[in-house]
Amino acid sequence: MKLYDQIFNVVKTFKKLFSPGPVTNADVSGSITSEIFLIVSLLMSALLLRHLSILLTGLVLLILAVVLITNIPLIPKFKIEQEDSLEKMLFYAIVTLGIIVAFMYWGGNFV
Amino acid sequence: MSQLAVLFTSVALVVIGLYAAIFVDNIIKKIIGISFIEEGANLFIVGIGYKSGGIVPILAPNMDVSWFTANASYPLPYGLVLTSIVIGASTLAVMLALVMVLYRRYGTLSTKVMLADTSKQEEYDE
Amino acid sequence: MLEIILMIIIVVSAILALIQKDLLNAAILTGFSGGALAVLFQILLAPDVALTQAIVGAAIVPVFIALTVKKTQRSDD
Amino acid sequence: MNELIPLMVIVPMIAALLLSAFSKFDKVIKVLAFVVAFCLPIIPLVSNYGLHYFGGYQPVLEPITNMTYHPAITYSFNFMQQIFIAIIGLLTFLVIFIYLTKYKKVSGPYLFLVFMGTAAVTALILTDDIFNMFVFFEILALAQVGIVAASSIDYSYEMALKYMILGSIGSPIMLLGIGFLLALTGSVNITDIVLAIRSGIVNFKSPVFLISLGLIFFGWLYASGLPPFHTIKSGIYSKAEPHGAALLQSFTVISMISIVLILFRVYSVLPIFEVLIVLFSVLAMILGVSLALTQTDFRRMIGFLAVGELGFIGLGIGLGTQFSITAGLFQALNEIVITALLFIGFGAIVNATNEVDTRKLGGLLAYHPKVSIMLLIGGLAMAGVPPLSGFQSKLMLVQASLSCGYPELSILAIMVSIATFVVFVKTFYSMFLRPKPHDLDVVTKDVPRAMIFAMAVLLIIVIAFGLFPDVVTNGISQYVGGMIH
Repeated sequence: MKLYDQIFNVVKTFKKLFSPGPVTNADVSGSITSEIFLIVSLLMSALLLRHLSILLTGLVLLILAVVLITNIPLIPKFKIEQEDSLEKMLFYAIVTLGIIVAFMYWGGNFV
Repeated sequence: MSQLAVLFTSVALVVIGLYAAIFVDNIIKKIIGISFIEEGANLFIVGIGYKSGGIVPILAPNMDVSWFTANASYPLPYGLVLTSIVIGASTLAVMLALVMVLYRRYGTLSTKVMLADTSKQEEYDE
Repeated sequence: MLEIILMIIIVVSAILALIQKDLLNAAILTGFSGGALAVLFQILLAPDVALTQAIVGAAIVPVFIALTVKKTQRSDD
Repeated sequence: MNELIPLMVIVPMIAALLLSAFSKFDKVIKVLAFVVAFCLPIIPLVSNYGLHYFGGYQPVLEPITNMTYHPAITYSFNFMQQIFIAIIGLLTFLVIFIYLTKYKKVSGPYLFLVFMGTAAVTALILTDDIFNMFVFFEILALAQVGIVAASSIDYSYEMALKYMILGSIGSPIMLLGIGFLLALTGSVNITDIVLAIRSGIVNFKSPVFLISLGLIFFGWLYASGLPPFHTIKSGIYSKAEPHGAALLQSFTVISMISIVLILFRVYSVLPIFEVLIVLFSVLAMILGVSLALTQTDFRRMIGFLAVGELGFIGLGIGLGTQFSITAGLFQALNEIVITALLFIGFGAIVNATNEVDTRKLGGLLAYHPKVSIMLLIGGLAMAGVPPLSGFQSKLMLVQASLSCGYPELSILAIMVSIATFVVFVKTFYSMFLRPKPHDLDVVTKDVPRAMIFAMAVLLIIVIAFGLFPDVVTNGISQYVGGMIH
């Protein structure tokens, strides 16, 4: 029962952020799906690390699982970072450019 | 030596442009900064074709062809840069035109106001 | 030696253009940077590129920016 | 008839210029646009496969190194190019048809942008020259910005300016990457570059080569709208007119696959290349679908779904085997058709209700049964339900990732398909099935005939590809086999 309450609270905070009004069935199922989908798919893609080292994969998976599950209303936090303002978009674009170039220069030959 | 200096200048222009893209708030200055990225890329490509102590790659009628090919700089990058300069200018013009239209609506040049988040989902009650 | 001076002019006027308070000055400094770049292209054995850059970088782009500044506002705040 | 190859680019371009020149004469441009748009899908179908050297400069054999060089800009036309150009031509025809029937007074500049975009993507997929690719990539970006800015939706100018600013960071970076590649190989012809790398003239372990990959890859991320550009890409879809959005997403898909195939040919010697592509594709799949789940504006929702689907294409190409690349290209073909169908269908709903918020809609099944059934089939095809075309390509992708030894990727792909299904069913329920809210007034006028016609044509393609995938996959597979070896 405790987990259900927690998920229900998640939905309530979620609703508060985007649209006030009563919680309906479609909303609950939609937000539960998105939370679970996000957690499971991130964990699943972390599994890809096993081709590098199995020990690292276990460690990353454990840490990622703990971090994701303790922060459970993930989508609202996620969405704030993915909004439409030019500043955020430019920031992420240039950070990605920096990461790609630095990674290619120093680590491109080790994969 | 000279080629290395060209490389440094173009990297400096690109870095200045990227800095302006993140940290400068005024939209016109941001566009000016972005045009520096384009200039840096152009300068770099011209620097590739440059041959130290070479000649301009135009074959005059009284030149020996083998001497010409040994001494002329590489002309292919120059052709590319010509196109790229014109593309950069037209992009800049379109951006400035959009800025003029948007200024009439917002009355400011600040990026934080003009290009803020527009995806806010409106309030809805049943 | 000349090319080193030109490179310094390009980079310094680019930086100065971004810290001006008056946007018209920024437009003029952009023209400086573009014009110096055109001369540098000539030194780098690319006369055709230099011609195009002299027209576009030293004349057209600053005029566009100045026109935009005239249609909007001059000070940066 | 090899002479038809350049015409595929030249005809829409000349049409674009004529249309903007004669934009005063309404009748003339209507007829001209219709005729040219009708010709676009036919030209690639009657043309022969082969190469075209612009200016007639044949490849020369260098006597010292005994290698062939291509001095001319080369266009290569093969089965893969044929099918994609035919599909994009068909889509352009449908979009122009919808546009011409929707408005009494047509605008020449808008038609100019549409034809220019079509010409640019056609050239992108035909070209074998990396700088030619860059030029058309820029023209495409300008055409896309124009199509977005020409729509009368709120905040379309803002979105267009944002797209343009991000683009003017992405494309010079790509130009720098091309510059690095040029410095290393001295050529812009891709066949020559590949030859130089394969024959060991260029050291592919050198940091310059790696950096050029990083820079061109960043430009590719911008062109294809993978993260970090997924928000802007879905944004411009939602700010364009529905038929414009249908065309914009096809431009995105084609520029994505044409650039990534070039990258694959040049950089597949580096193991890190495939890692990069798979990484960003997985990110796009997760982010696209999980953000689509939270949207209430259905145009934005399809935009995010389209970005998520792009991840499948990248996944297929990132796995790097003949089967997986075939699957990725087939998925690209299906995505163009299906997403266009969805955009046009939901555009019909916007037309009828002037409302884009799914929470305020409902009960539309009774008003527009044809549109809703066709939309349902399109959504099921996107989610991968047999026997529709999305099922075939996704099945191929899952098989490919299993046979490459990455079962986690196939599980992820299946999960993303399921989540896509959830998104679609949720939206479909709230728009069509649940009782109509009281304050919603549905305009009783019919959906335009042209939209129904366009949806029906696209639906026939979806079902045909689903039932007979071999027609396409055999030819693509042969092309990919020739490209890999």
